[in-house]
Amino acid sequence: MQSIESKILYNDMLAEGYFRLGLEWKTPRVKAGHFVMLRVSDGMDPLLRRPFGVYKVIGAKGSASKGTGIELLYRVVGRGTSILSAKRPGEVLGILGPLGNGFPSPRKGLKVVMVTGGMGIVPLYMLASQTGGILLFGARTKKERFLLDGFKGPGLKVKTATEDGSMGTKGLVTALLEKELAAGVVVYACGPLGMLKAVSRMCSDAGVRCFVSLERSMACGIGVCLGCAVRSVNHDGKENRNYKMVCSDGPVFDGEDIDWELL
Amino acid sequence: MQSIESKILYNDMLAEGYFRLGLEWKTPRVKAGHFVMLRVSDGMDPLLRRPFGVYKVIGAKGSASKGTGIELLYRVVGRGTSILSAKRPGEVLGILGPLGNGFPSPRKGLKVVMVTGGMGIVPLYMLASQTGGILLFGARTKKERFLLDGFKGPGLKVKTATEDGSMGTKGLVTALLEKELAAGVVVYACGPLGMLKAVSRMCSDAGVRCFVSLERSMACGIGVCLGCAVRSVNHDGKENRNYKMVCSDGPVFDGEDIDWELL
Amino acid sequence: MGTPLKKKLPKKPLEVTIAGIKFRNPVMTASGTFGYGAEFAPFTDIEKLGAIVVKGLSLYPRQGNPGPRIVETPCGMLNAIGLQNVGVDDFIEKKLPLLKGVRTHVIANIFGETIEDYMEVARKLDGVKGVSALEINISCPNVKKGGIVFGTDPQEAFRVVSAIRKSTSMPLITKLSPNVADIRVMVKAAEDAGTDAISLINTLTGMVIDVEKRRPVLATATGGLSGPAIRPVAVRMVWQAAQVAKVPIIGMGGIMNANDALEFLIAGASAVQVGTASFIDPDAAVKVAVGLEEYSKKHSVSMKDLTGSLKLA
Amino acid sequence: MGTPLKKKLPKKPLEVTIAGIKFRNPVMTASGTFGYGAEFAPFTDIEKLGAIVVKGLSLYPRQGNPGPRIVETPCGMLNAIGLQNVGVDDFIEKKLPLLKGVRTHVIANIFGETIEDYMEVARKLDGVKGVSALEINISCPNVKKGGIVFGTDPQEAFRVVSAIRKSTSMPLITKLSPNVADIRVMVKAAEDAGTDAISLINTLTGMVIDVEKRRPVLATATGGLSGPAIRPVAVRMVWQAAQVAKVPIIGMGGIMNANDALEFLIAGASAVQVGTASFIDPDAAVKVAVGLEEYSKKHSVSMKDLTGSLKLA
Ligand SMILES: Cc1cc2nc3c(=O)[nH]c(=O)nc-3n(C[C@H](O)[C@H](O)[C@H](O)COP(=O)(O)OP(=O)(O)OC[C@H]3O[C@@H](n4cnc5c(N)ncnc54)[C@H](O)[C@@H]3O)c2cc1C
Ligand SMILES: Cc1cc2nc3c(=O)[nH]c(=O)nc-3n(C[C@H](O)[C@H](O)[C@H](O)COP(=O)(O)OP(=O)(O)OC[C@H]3O[C@@H](n4cnc5c(N)ncnc54)[C@H](O)[C@@H]3O)c2cc1C
Ligand SMILES: Cc1cc2nc3c(=O)[nH]c(=O)nc-3n(C[C@H](O)[C@H](O)[C@H](O)COP(=O)(O)O)c2cc1C
Ligand SMILES: Cc1cc2nc3c(=O)[nH]c(=O)nc-3n(C[C@H](O)[C@H](O)[C@H](O)COP(=O)(O)O)c2cc1C
Ligand code: FES
Ligand code: FES
Repeated sequence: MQSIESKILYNDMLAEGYFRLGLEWKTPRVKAGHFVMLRVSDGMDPLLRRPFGVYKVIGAKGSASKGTGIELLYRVVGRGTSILSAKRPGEVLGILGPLGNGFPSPRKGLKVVMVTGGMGIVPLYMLASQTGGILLFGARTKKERFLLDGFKGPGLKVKTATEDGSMGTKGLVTALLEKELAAGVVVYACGPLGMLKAVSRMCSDAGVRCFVSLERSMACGIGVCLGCAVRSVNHDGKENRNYKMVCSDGPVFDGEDIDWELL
Repeated sequence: MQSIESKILYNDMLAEGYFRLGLEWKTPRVKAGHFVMLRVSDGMDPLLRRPFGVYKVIGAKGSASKGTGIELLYRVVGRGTSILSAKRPGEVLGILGPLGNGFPSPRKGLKVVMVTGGMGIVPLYMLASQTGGILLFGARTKKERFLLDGFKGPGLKVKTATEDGSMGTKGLVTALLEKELAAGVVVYACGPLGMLKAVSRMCSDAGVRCFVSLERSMACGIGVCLGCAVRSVNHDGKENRNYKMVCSDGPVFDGEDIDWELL
Repeated sequence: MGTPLKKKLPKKPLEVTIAGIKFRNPVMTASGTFGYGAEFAPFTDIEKLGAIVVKGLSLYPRQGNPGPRIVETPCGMLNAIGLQNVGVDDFIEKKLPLLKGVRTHVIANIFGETIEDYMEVARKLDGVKGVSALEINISCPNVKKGGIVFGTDPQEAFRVVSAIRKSTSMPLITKLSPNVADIRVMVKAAEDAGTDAISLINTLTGMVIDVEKRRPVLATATGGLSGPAIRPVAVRMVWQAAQVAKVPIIGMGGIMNANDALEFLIAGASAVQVGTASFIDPDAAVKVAVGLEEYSKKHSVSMKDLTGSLKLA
Repeated sequence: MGTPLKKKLPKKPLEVTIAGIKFRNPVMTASGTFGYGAEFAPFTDIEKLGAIVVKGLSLYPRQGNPGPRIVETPCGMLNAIGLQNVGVDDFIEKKLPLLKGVRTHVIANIFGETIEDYMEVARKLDGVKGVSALEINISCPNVKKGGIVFGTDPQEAFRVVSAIRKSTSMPLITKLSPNVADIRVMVKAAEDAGTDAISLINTLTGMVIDVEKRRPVLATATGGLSGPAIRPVAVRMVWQAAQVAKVPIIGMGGIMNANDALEFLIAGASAVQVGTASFIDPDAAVKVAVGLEEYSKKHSVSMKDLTGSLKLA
């Protein structure tokens, strides 16, 4: 974990409202599923840093995580991301990271199934490149197809579902998942809350282990403000629940450990 | 008076920390001494608009004030001006203006003497181009010489004083004024408070009429917040003083009307 | 997610009635931030406003405080204008006529340093044509009582509002100060005294120090904090006030856009006032009204039904 | 303009003494914003701090509130953590040892729902090695008294501080809530009860509403406002407190940099705490200390002499 001032290498529009941001960083010891907190403005409004998953390590050879920088992929949804989108190469941003636990490596022999929706694809790029497997990509329309650009991984297969049917199967990505749930499978999911909830329940019902990467509003990113709490269920038979921090205990959780009712 | 969204035509660095900003504006009915309130940020911090004198009208022919835009000259001194300096052509800024009373035209036959210090030169560009006369330019060093670039006016004579003696007379600009104070003279001054105070007293003592352009922190620029008050003296023999608003009663005042003690 | 409160929208979904007065929409300008109204005519269509609340009026003209009177703060500003105003007589004679023919309500904000002052101002405005209601600013120190502020002591608040109630037949809005521990006590005091509506919040007291000069920036040391910085406090207080108030509430504090105004309405306000925002954009209040209309259409909900529609977990 | 208060600077111009404790500089971290201290070691040199104030401790571990617990506001944030903490026993056993050998003071922030709770926590911490002082958070509702908040009622504040005073020989800092009409009354109450120092301000109560869902953003409806938005209110309260306080004051509320910290010192604080700023820059508090050192050199003034050096017109 470091707090550094990083130079912007590039900040290119991929499609209307979608950007990829290259940030210089000498020694990013980043793992698939890690995120960073970015200071998008020097001013006091917006005040808090914004969390973004690491898309990939720049200049990394093969699957090694050493490199010269990191690339983020973000969508403009509010003030912070809008300010970010106006930044130009050469400007400097504060990065705090890498943060979080990251995805646990799949046990040998298990078949990896990744489920994503929208920007949920970000943290799975690194995972896919290491594990390969099946990527179930959910989008609203085929306009979001570019999010798949450059995805690769040992024997990686991609299946797509769009809500409007303009690419792949018409409907939700969870429909694709249905067909993949079988013994010997481990699921990794990132995307909107509703999707994660559904994925988690489906996996639970099928007895398949599933890791979800959650998002919560964050202030510190390092487990001290206690702001990003989600309730977790203890599997000790007792009604013993307590709060886990998405930033430091997560953002990746075993789907069964989350009290989805409260989210 | 208008409140418009204006496109930035240019925002060029003149020297380290000094910029000239061209703003598109179809019908700027601007008079020498007018100012505008600029919204430097879409965000809420900094919250208030910032006041800037109009340097000149862009595209104006001769001394007519019709044109296609306005040019401002500003120095980066704090957060607002620093944000402003990062803006690029094509971006849009809110302008409120033209505001204030402007300089009164000199009576026919009077010799115009202008006294400026630092950025105080801004509102005098338009005046000089119309009236000509003598411009007493005060600066810290000859590095501020560029502020004189392009100054012209019927028979305009420029005399300079620098604090470090690197250009013109060494010392304060008020020393130059000393020699110009005579019957038939009218003085226009803009610059730091200390200078204006001295100029006003000197003129008073010499029986010369003097107009000063003041600066105060402003919130509204249109006389409604009552924030930019200066105390004015009534010359009715009584101790009758009341507040004038720099934005709407000024920024140009007769030096004798200001209660300098309270500034 | 945004289930409409009612399927069928009334004919004038923006209209609200407060203290028996019909306002075309719930957006007013806040006292001290809109002059006497006419100043904004070059920049905005003041007839699109629910009401204009004018600068606080006193019995005699007041010069106000020496400068500096304002200073910017993070997402806000402090002011110490010292209630400079032309006085109630000049207002009636010179300022009010400028708004003649303008089809919007004018509310006169009033204040005094003694209860008698307040009563006298109220009496002078009683029945004046073109003034729809009085808003009583009780955030003033009572000079007779050694400077304790009317607005932070429920007994004093009760006394001043009762006295004014007897001096005028006009609708009364009592404007509360946020510098109290429990706003509900103040709401009750104003209601008991016969106010027809409550407005809140006035400014929070604050201070900025120039660390190079080691002096307060404002000549009066402290001033009133306004702007978006105070909005969360204002929304909370309006919500608390709404729990106990029987009269309508007019909410304000840091409203910059329609979204902010909606927070106040949903928290329990029947109308809102836009203050500091008018300095940054003289058209801000009208834009708020436009935004409320859009929300009303999108969600098929009237302002009346929106008031206090907050759902708790 | 910045005339030096003293020509000759003492040897350790940054050092301040509060409640008999020597701090190497007047910069502390604020409770709830710096964890239990060790979490920040990767990002900042915690030995450069005057003190670390740890997250509020209760008698038993507390789970805190359901989420969402935080929301950003203009130049600030609301939090409703619900005082989640490991409890005083686990703190002593597991968290405190992580700071062993770290040469800075650790101050334990404590709270309870009853006076007995507070006393018990204080007793457990009494004499614990590595803890230099207790900071009493009185911004908590007294469950026995029907939920009225200790920190807004001077009598309750007096009772809880007196009781703790008797339960421990440790230096006591009483942390005041800003949600009161007159902070001076609370200062007096805490002093009368035997506190060794005062710290202020805790958060202002605020609320943010999601206008699409018509629900409060925070699960608990209201939360505590912190960050630069509240700084002018905090500086004003510290200044007011300093007019009456006989014990030293520790000031906080929206401090982002050394300039902000200087406002508090000049207003009358002997030390400051940096809160929300540590979320934005984990090195913020140390940077404040560095900036104070620069100011001290530039103006040839010690922190001690700076305290309360405000000149009024
Ligand atoms: C661990 C983590 C990883 C993330 N990775 C990415 C990523 O790789 N790419 C990407 O585009 N986005 C990512 N996000 C979401 C991103 O943080 C938010 O989109 C961003 O903070 C919004 O900031 P804003 O100022 O533009 O929006 P705001 O104006 O703050 O809010 C706009 C909307 O975004 C929501 N929002 C605000 N903050 C968050 C937040 N922290 N998490 C989720 N929603 C939020 C608000 O509720 C609101 O609906 C991630 C979030 C988390 C917690
Ligand atoms: C009528 C008028 C005309 C002006 N014309 C020009 C001009 O042509 N060119 C130019 O460069 N500047 C001009 N100024 C000054 C300009 O407004 C300030 O430099 C600017 O507002 C500072 O903003 P900031 O955010 O960068 O600084 P801040 O961070 O707000 O403050 C930095 C410093 O500037 C001072 N300051 C802040 N606001 C003002 C203000 N309104 N007036 C004076 N000082 C202020 C502060 O006290 C502080 O010392 C003018 C001011 C007025 C009132
Ligand atoms: C410059 C200024 C002057 C004000 N003058 C008055 C006044 O005369 N009477 C009054 O009741 N409130 C006055 N107020 C308070 C506002 O009406 C309003 O209550 C407060 O500013 C909060 O709203 P805002 O954050 O939208 O500005 C004034 C506020 C400002 C900023
Ligand atoms: C997330 C968060 C948690 C807090 N927890 C506590 C606490 O446990 N005890 C306490 O006394 N104050 C707590 N506070 C209040 C701070 O210590 C401080 O008084 C307040 O935030 C104002 O300072 P700031 O604006 O610098 O943050 C908390 C503040 C925040 C933001
Ligand atoms: S964001 Fe602060 S604890 Fe997670
Ligand atoms: S800036 Fe508002 S009255 Fe002058």
